[in-house]
Amino acid sequence: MSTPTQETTTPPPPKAQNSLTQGTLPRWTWAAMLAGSVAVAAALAAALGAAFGAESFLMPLWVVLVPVIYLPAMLILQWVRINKRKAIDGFWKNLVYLAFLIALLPLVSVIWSVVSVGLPGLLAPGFLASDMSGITGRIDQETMETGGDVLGGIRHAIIGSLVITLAATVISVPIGLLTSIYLVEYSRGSWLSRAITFFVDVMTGIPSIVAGLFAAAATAWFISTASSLGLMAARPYTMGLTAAIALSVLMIPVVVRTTEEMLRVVPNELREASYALGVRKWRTILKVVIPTAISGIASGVTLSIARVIGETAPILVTAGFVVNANWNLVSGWMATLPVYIYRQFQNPIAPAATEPSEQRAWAAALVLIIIVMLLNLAARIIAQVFAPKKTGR
Amino acid sequence: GGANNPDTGSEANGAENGGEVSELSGTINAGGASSQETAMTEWTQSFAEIHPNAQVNYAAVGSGGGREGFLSGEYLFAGSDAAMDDDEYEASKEVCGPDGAFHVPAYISPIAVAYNVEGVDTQLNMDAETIARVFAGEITSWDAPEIAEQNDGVDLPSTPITVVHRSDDSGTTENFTEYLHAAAGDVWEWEPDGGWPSDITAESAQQTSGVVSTTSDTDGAITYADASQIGGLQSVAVGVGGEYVPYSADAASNAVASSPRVEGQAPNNMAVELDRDTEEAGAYPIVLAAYSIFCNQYEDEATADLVRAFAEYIVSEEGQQAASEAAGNAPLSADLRAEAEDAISQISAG
Amino acid sequence: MAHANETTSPPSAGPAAPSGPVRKKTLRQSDRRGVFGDKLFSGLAMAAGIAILVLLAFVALFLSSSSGRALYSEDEGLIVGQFLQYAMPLVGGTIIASIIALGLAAPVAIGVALFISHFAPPRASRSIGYVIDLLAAIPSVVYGAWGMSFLAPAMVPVYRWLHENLGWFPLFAGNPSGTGRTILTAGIVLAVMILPIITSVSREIFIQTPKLHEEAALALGATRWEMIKMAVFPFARAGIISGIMLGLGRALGETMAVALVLSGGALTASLISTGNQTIPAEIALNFPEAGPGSERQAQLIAIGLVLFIITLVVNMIARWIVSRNKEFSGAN
Amino acid sequence: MSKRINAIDLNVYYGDFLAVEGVNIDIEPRSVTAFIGPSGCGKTTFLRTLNRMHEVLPGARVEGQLLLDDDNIYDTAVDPVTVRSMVGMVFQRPNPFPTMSIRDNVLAGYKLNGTRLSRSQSDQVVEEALKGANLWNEVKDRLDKPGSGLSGGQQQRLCIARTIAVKPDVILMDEPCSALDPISTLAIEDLINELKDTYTVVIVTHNMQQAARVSEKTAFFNIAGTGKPGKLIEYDETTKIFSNPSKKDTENYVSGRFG
Amino acid sequence: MSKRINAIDLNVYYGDFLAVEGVNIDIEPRSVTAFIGPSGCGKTTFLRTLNRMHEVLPGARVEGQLLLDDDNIYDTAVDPVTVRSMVGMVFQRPNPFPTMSIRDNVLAGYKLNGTRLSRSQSDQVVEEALKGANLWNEVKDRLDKPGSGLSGGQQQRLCIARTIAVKPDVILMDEPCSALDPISTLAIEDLINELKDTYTVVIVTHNMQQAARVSEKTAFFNIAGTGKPGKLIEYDETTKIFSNPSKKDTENYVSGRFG
Ligand SMILES: Nc1ncnc2c1ncn2[C@@H]1O[C@H](COP(=O)(O)OP(=O)(O)OP(=O)(O)O)[C@@H](O)[C@H]1O
Ligand SMILES: Nc1ncnc2c1ncn2[C@@H]1O[C@H](COP(=O)(O)OP(=O)(O)OP(=O)(O)O)[C@@H](O)[C@H]1O
Ligand SMILES: [Mg+2]
Ligand SMILES: [Mg+2]
Ligand SMILES: O=P([O-])([O-])[O-]
Repeated sequence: MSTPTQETTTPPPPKAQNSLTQGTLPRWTWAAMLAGSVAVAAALAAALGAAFGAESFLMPLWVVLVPVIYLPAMLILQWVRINKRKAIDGFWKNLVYLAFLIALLPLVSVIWSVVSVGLPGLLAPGFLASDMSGITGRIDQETMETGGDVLGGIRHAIIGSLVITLAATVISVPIGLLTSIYLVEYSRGSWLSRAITFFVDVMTGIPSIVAGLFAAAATAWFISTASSLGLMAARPYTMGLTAAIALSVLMIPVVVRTTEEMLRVVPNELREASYALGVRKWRTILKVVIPTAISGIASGVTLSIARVIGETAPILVTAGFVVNANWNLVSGWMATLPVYIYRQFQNPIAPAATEPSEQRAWAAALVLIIIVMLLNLAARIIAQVFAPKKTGR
Repeated sequence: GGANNPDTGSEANGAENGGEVSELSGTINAGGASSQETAMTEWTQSFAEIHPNAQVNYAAVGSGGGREGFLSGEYLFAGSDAAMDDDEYEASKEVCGPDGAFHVPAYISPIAVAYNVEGVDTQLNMDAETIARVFAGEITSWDAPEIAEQNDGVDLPSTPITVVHRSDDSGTTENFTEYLHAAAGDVWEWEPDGGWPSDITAESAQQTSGVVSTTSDTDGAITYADASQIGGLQSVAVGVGGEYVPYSADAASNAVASSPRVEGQAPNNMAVELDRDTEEAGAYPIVLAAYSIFCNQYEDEATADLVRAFAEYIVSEEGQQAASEAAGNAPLSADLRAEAEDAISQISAG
Repeated sequence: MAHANETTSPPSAGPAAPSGPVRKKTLRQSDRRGVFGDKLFSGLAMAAGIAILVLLAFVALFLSSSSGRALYSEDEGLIVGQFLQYAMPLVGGTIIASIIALGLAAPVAIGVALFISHFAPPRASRSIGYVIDLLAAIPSVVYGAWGMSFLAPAMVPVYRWLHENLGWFPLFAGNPSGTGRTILTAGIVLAVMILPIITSVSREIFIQTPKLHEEAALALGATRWEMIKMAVFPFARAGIISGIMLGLGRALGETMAVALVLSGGALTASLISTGNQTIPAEIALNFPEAGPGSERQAQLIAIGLVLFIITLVVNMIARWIVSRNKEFSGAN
Repeated sequence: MSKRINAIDLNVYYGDFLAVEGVNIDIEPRSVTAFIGPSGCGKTTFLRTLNRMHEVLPGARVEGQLLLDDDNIYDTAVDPVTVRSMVGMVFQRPNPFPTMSIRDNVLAGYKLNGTRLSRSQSDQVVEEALKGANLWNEVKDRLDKPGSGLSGGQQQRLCIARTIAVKPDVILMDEPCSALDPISTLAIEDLINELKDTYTVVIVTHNMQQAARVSEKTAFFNIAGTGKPGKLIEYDETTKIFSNPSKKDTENYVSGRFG
Repeated sequence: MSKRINAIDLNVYYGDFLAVEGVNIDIEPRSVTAFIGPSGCGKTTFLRTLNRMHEVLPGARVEGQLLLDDDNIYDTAVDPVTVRSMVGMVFQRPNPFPTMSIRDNVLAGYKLNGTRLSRSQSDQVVEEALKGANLWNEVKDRLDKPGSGLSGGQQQRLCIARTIAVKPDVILMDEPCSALDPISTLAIEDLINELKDTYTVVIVTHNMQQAARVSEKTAFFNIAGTGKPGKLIEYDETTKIFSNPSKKDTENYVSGRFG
């Protein structure tokens, strides 16, 4: 180190290490420590359980105690044997891994419960290809008594879910995407952009039931106004489109906020490079900015679809509930998977024989998850095709 | 429609069956109370079997939602646990012509006071006051003297009582609290309402299936629920005029038949003022009468015919029987059925 | 959306070397269609923004026009006090549930996002991200059913234990719920629901952190964590907050899961006993039976309006935090 | 098809900060002009006003006139896009498009504008431009690889290729060779020499030898101190600037006796 | 506290692509070494292996030994963080932290080790480092402004200041002056001259004059063709390399008769 010790104001030299291999721990340290933590946690859990009467959840207590012991133990060990920075780095690394494991817990639990209960129903013959017309309580009771296959299916609900969600996506994604483009590329902090940002924020918190009530009221108002002006015949407002509008209210803010963030971090130098080639702004946006941000946008869009495809409350008041398929968005009622699931859970077809309904509900939930999974996969593949070819430099 | 549907009707209620069984065709959209959803499913499906070209949809949006949709013309009829008030009746004249709408108590079901106490396999007896005290949180243990003295010879555990009530506003709650208020007014001072009194701290769950499953999962729990849906739970025999009466379909149906009608609405209106503090032996006073609300007058002949046919079907012996088999409710008594048929026959086109 | 159907003048006819793509003889001879494309696109973008404002204006109009009777009745005049008495406990319950959900979800979600972007082996990280996104694919009804029939019973002994050993602490005071369906359980379910939202947004931003800045930090001798603090977090700050706000919006507005899981009741500080209710659940549970045009209906819509205002305030604070040092933007 | 550039009393601002003040300069068509001057004096800033790239930054604006031949490019009737398609630019920091292959990067000026090229035409454009930028040999076998996987100097040459591919009238280069090795530098200088037969070329450079080698005229910018605006101090024949400048500051700077 | 660097049979890969092959080089402590060579020959790549920055890229790996004094920095027991805090680096493209002020940028590395600095101490560090990088006068009045608002050259000098502020043992510079004007370049060269009294300095440059001016030894890298690995052709006293190289390629390159 060069700086000779000077008067007191001299900044301390900025480093402590002199040797490269100073204070490394053997590679197996973490494994040993983990094993130790598991053992100590077991003992502690037993002791605690005895002392505080927590016998009924020894296992969970044990599981919780393992990181509680492991993390600080590693921290202290590294702090003492290596140095503080390394210790803190390791501590956060462990925390990050722990966060991941914690996130897996509910995932595994939910997926397991859905798959294990839902799979038999999904495999029941004709479950995907048939609807619920003709399925009555008496049939379910008979099924229970004779032990035959559960009848009835979710074709109509799959169709309804897909059609309504697609319509909502077609409404929301262009509006959301264009709005975020306006916010990031055009507005330059104008009052309008501030107003939009402000209200999009508010939209994120609209309860879905309110969105449904609003969409019903708005469509009813629109139809009655239009029919009193003679523009169209009076007709019921309960239809797929009304549900799609309700879902759009929920979807738009998610699309706007996610894509806005993704567009904002596109480096300005890419925009400039494009402008300098004499490329118009809108082409720059479409061909340079959006492709650069596409993977983020795609995950934002899938997120928003996942957000609304599972909605129950607003659908019932806007699209009604039927037992057979309807492809028509603007006429007639539609059923969707979440409503189907909810009704099967809450009001089993046969109150005295609920198993068939429960089986159908869980199987439908499984199907819904699979649908969103596939959508997600598709979005990722699309994003992959356009995404920046990453090489670090 | 598909591979495993038992009937041919399903989605293809189109031409191929036309004329063969019935000339009725069209779609009725309706909505309302969830209490009668099971019965409605039965009715709409069976009706579609008889009339392949006709379809009835029922959305269980709740009684209030049903009446709102009905009054706005969105629903051709509504299902409702509570009768329309006079304002709503007035409003119904806008969509239903000068006579407005009328109620038919097509779905009658006893409300059971159901419980789950480990070690008690027999039916417990409770009078109205005891029930009220339990639900008000004043009696907190199953071996309380008030319960013990009405149940000689039953070995009651000291399990604490967990009251489970509906978390959503519901007709069941309204009927139950009406009963408590009428039959045990000095204990139960709260006004009858669809929502549970907020100052009683108790467990709650959504919908009948929710309270039933919560009660089933909780030792010492007690709840009130549509009797047809209590599954394996035990139910209380309710004290009426010194005797203890278990719930039964006949008792429930009779309670409705003997109750006075609501005055001041359409002439063929069948809304009832249930008599909760009856002392009549053998009557079971905790009854839910869920109405179907129809217009006296529909816009055109086809609609009127279709609605009339459906209404006739649901009150018919066959329809009531079908619902009862599926939903476990109490079929209408013969008198009530006759009255209902008469009321329904007045549906006309304007 | 105006898409790129429109092409500027094709290269000069001959098969020989193409000339410049938008060859102009003079400056003023501007390419009309191009200018029109720009105008159209910016117009569309602005129109989309305005459409949102109009939509929101309608929602606000709908809410305020239908909630009038909650604040004013013909017999009693202004009944704001009465309404507030009704609304405040619900506001409290909503905020408690959201705080629990955010408190649990945000750190875990950011951790998971970091895990995916900076810790997991690069090959695995895509699929891990995909797996976590699956959490978002689960419909709220299923979360509700899961929370009600699986999580809640599992929490019962925990609550009892907490009460017995930490009962002196207000959060664990009160009678432990016999069903486990308390505000804490609801908060946990909400946390699971918003986790993928926060994760997904943060992850995408983390991935965008310029390599240049990450390398700058590493080259200074930063450990991975220090690099994250120095280059990743500052760059992603606005994005993280945005993700958290989206998650919070979901937590504030979630209806069905809470309605199914929570055994609601009066406002209480205790997390382990029955009680508390959130605004969306209150609306969903009571709206179906509320008579058309009744005061009850108005009251329910009015608390929807209150939720609006809560969301607004929270987001304004978040925006303020983000905008405090805007000139230090990551895009440069 | 080159153009004359004529700046009249040009002031350039970043928001309220006057970065460059009172520039009057007359740049001949078919010539190479070098901008030199100390760091931060506003060379980049002024260069960016020549194709209206300056106004892309929020708050940035320009006062005064800038004539391209006889039209003021800052006239309200003028579309900046037209200006930029006539005045191409190579940036100080190489910025290839990360979403595009090397080939597409070269063709960006066409593709982004929606111009359809036949396969043979585009092959020709790519080859010509890459050869012009002295990059062809290095990348001809991996034209479909992403442009961001190249070395720094390769990226810079890719950006040059991208700019010359669209054949603008004026080419602005902001330190195009700062990341290049001598061979590529020579190649670029040769290219500039070729270009000036048809185009007007303006180049910012910190390399005096380079300025002396390639340019006919040189403009020296200077700045009096931090926060002060940069100014055009002297503009003259390159030989004059380097051998016998009329201003003291210029002499100090080119002889390295400055600061 | 400078260190000796000794590479033994070093191969550097990007995934399966061998970018630099079989480098053997011995760099004296307290000296300045220049790396020269055509673009794409692997100078940056090799430089990045000297402080294990190379492995930051996915798929990138190194074979062979690299001794710092006597420790192999690629030993499994060695923590790359320790290596990097001993071997500082200035990148080819300036990369100040955009979210930090100028002041914080300079202090970024310093703060890492957790030493708490008093206000006056940190002022001193900032001033010293900025003066060393010849940037102090230009920015002293706006130390709290973001680092990204500086001109290209200013940004580069800021990065140099950031690196020297932490006083590493070895300083690697990847074309540190390519974006700088002659004055700043001179200042940096002076700085390098000062630094070599205490540190080991390695610098990549395309500027032969610069290499000749500042370095004691010069390493010439070359590449046989695209897709081939870069190799260290000749490593010797700078004067020897520029006056009388032993390899033909070297002579061609330094005399500009290459390619
Ligand atoms: N985006 C910006 N916002 C505000 N000021 C800026 C911006 N870009 C540059 N400046 C300032 O404008 C002045 C001129 O900068 P400019 O980049 O034109 O310098 P330069 O002559 O190109 O320097 P160099 O040779 O280092 O590239 C400098 O003081 C710089 O700090
Ligand atoms: N991230 C990367 N992935 C794959 N190949 C790379 C990557 N970075 C560089 N290369 C390749 O490695 C080789 C050496 O590149 P490097 O950047 O070391 O060259 P250089 O000598 O520094 O050139 P320059 O003087 O232009 O900066 C080149 O062929 C380059 O294309
Ligand atoms: Mg510059
Ligand atoms: Mg390099
Ligand atoms: O019939 P309810 O569901 O409202 O009780």
